[in-house]
Amino acid sequence: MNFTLSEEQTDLAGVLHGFFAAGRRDLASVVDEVTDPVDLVVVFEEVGHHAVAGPLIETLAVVPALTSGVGEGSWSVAFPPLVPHAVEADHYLLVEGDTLREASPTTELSSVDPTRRLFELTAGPVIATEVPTHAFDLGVLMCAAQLLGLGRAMLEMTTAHALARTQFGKPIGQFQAVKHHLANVLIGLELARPLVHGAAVTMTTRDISAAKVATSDAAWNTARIALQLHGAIGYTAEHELSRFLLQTRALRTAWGSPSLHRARVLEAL
Amino acid sequence: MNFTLSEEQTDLAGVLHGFFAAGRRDLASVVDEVTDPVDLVVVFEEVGHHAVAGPLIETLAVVPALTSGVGEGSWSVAFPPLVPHAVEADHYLLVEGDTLREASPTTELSSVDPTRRLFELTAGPVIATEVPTHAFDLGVLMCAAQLLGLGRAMLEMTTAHALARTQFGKPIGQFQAVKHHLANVLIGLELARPLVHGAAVTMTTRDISAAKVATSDAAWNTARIALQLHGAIGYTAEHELSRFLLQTRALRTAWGSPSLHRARVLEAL
Amino acid sequence: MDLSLDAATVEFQAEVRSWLAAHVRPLSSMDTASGFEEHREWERQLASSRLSVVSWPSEFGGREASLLQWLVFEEEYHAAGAPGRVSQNGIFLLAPTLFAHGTDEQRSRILPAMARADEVWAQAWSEPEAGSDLASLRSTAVRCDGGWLLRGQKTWSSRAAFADRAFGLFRTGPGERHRGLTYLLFDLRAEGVSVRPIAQLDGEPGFAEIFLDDVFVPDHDVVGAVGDGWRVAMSTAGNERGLTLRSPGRFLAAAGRLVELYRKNPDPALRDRVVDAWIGAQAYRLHTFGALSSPLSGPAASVTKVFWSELDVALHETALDLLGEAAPGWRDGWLFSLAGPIYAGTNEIQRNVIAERILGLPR
Amino acid sequence: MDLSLDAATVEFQAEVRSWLAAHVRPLSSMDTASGFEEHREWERQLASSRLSVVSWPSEFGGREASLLQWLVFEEEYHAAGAPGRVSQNGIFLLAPTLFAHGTDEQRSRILPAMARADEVWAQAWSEPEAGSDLASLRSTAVRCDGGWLLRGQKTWSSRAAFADRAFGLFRTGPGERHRGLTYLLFDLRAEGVSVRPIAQLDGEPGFAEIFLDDVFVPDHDVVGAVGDGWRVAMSTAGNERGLTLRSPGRFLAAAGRLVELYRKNPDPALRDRVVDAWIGAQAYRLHTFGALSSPLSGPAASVTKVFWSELDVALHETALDLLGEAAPGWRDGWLFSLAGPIYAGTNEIQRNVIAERILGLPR
Repeated sequence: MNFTLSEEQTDLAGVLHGFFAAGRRDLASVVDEVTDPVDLVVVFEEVGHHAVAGPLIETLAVVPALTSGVGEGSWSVAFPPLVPHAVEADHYLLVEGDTLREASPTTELSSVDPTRRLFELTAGPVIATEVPTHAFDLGVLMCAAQLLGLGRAMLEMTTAHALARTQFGKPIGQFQAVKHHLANVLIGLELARPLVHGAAVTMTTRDISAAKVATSDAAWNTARIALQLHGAIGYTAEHELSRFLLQTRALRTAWGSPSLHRARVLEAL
Repeated sequence: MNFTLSEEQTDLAGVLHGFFAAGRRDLASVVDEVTDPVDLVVVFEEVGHHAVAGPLIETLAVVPALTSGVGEGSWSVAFPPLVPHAVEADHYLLVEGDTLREASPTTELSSVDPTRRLFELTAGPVIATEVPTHAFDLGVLMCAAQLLGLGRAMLEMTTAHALARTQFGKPIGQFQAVKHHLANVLIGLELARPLVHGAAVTMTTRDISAAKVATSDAAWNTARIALQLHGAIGYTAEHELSRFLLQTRALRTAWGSPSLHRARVLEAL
Repeated sequence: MDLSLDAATVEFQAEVRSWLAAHVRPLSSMDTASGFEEHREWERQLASSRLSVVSWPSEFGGREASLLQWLVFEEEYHAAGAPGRVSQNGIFLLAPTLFAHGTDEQRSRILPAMARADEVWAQAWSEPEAGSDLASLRSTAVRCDGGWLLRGQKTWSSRAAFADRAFGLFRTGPGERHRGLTYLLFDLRAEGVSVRPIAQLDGEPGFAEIFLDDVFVPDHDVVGAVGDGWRVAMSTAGNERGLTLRSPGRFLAAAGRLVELYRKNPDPALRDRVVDAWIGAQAYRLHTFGALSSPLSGPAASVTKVFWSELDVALHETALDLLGEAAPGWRDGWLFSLAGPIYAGTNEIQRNVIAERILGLPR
Repeated sequence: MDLSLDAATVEFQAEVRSWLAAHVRPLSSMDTASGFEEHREWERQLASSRLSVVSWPSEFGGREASLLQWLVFEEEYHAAGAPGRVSQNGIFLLAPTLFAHGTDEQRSRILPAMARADEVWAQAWSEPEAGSDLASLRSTAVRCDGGWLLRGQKTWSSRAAFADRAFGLFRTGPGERHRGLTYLLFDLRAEGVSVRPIAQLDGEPGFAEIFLDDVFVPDHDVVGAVGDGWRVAMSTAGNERGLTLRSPGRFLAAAGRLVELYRKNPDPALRDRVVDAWIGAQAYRLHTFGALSSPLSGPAASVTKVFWSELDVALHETALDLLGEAAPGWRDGWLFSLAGPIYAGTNEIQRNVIAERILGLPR
């Protein structure tokens, strides 16, 4: 029993934080070889922490688990009916039951997050007829990790705002209502994190779905409170909160809605 | 359109308030002739306001609607499966489908509220084979009215407590967390009341069930906040809050749980 | 107690319903230049049938409808899926102030043009350092020959990107916080005005910043007495928080759509949230009927403001949870709902008001 | 990251499990005189197999179990449906204080008797005018020959109706609020002590008031330095809020029972609340495993206190909503859960602590 990140994992998080903070986005160059689920969780928590856009879950975690030797560029994959559509990418795959196929995008769908364009897919040639079952779960878990990072970032920016913004002659962070909102946000995120790490260790469907449920609720609750405490400025596309908020709302129901994952947890109990 | 209580109805509420406040409980002597649903709602809101115990809903509203010429004493009635058991009374009735029967109590069940003893019934002789359908709905509506009154009373006593009780050198009502808790309680109760009054006017299943759902949630939320703000003293049987809290918890699921009534609302939409 | 409609109201309801059935059509977003003009055109169509401001006196373009009839109009309007009202800020925020505090000259000059959408009004309350705390406003109006010169910056001004005129509070004299403020009207195309649109979450400029550099306002565009602006603005602020800003019809229509959506995408775990949205809309409707006979106080308007804004968010969140990432037909309403708990006084401020002014808890 | 149990822990787990399987039996409520004695007897049985205080040093009756083994013990204990611990206040509140601040003499005199339940301890923190605000205590201890004389009133003292001894803070010197307090132990049967039981919501006397009228306490029953009581009490207050008061095993067992209950009374509208109870218990369990390698700070204990207390209420509320008014087997746990957000520092106080001491918001 040693339920903490290793020094290497903590270092990896630090490196990625600096990398993203410097504006770099060519993630594949840094984490090409990462396959251990706990390491991947560390990576995707930082992806969320900086609201990095693009089909990274698919390209870096799911597609490498589905099939070896995929080509360059970004990849997206749909698992209907659980994940009915794909996000914009260079290449598309489709998993139907045990069959993995190439696919191409057709209709674009209205997306909650405009930076996450959604497409329906049409099936192409078969690539494989045995699909590793953990590929989908890996996508769910990375989505949970990303939500955790998004939540953490929004808590950080809202705490900073509450210290800086004054109203009625004092920082809004001095109002008890603001304190209690942010305390609740912290509690939600703090207790969601061990579920994500635990699921990366066990990789059971039960634990992965539980992590997705908890992070979806904790991160979205964080987004709502962040918006409320930022006030009108948070409602503008110019404020960075908007990117975090819209991405959180999209990922909350991506890779299966909270309701779907609660059903999976109950089934596994 | 005139969606306010009449002067007579407001007066009735005032008379009952004084009556209960004076410790009197022989309600039948005052409201024997009341059959109009709006008048009955006024009566039962005051019954709740003083946490008056006993099978009053059954004796004063439901049984008179079920059958004429019932005898003296208190009455209780079960409508399985919606209301599977009866509360303690002098006489018992049982409605199965369209059949109304006499009944007798058998096993006592463990009750959430010890002042509301619950019994399983065994069927006796048939009294009638056509049961007025609104009798059950009348019971639900009176239960909603009673919950509203319970909620109002708990808000009043908690507001008084928040003004009187000091901690850290000021009345606890000055803390923003306390203010926001009580504001939320007030909003919930304030918006539940028109549903109760509206349902008394229309007497539709949809509106009655909606009123029961809203009052169950508003009153129970009030009880929770009342207990939280009273602190340990509210947790004692010696404080009057305990009577209100336990009765509210019992009535929340009496006459059909919130879930059952939400199902009825959806069906009627 | 009586929930029935009188004969005149039933007749009015029928007229509105058939007019809307004949005229409602989808318009582009009012936060684009062309969509704004489409919405102005729609307002003119309403006005030509005397349906743009039904509760106003006839002389200003109304038909003296009762409050009940106005509620009925709103229920029909939203049930028909009719367009958002680009004139909303003027009709619901400025007009009540003019009725209460304006001069006859102001009313006859301003209201008919507002009713026909010849002039569309923007609100200019907020400033960068004053969000919930309106009393800390800094923009000034300095006396000049025949009027006033405005200087300063307003922000979160809704509709200002394309509107014609705006109303706001300016500091005209000494005095701390609430004192020395004056309620003024100004032209958004006047010399010295720069408008910088602000993109909202949906990417469209629903808000703007307004920079004012010695903008002239003639004396006849002062509303109420000089220095009395706080009282003038606050006396109708309940309108923004309460009844007139968000009519129950809007939520009833949205709750009805949510029930339909649920029937197409049934997920029993979300059933309660769907039903609660309908119950909430119905509660707000009946509560409003109750307010017809005993009008709401200012603090009571805080109760409804918190209620409808939270109802609106919960309702739209439920739709998104039913639909997932691809939520056609719900995204705009959802984004709009998220602003509800923030604007017109944040819900935190409203809860303070409820606790202090209704429950009597100490400040 | 590694969630597996070492061989010694697996062996310990097996021993605990089979012992419990052989010994667990239902007892009467510990809030009745006879039930209290039944619980004392149960504690003695545990102690005779060195299972009453597994993490303590052997010399005091423990077996020096690791924190992980203690967690495993608790999971097994609750999974087996074993009785509530009548010695809880002593073991979880007083003992950590004695380990940190007591003398060798105090430890060897008090701890073995506590482990065997020969002495059952009650806490005496609260006073009528000091609920969350412990620093405003008024009861005094006045110096006398060979010790101190206690005077004043304590309340909400859990277990005091039937316990043997109690611990609390008393004012021994001048000084505002936190200053001049001393941590003292006293005998509940000493001359000058009157105990008045207070009936809880369930009607049983889980609490009592303690009236103290010149009650003698010898010098050897002062814990830590005279006047240093606040620091002594607070240094282990995290124990009450955090890990040691409510072990995850308790919630895992209750969540498991809730899932079973749901399977027997399935109501899909309540499914999410059932699943969330299980997820919450599992989150708390894993969070606690994380704390094994990096112990929780005091403020971090506030995070878990709010979390478990709200989880416990939500879990029991869900059971009651599934069952309705007749809720055999759930009522006691539900009533107990309602106290969670209040005692050991209300959740309102905890949220202040979290905001100020973890997030750094201004006081």
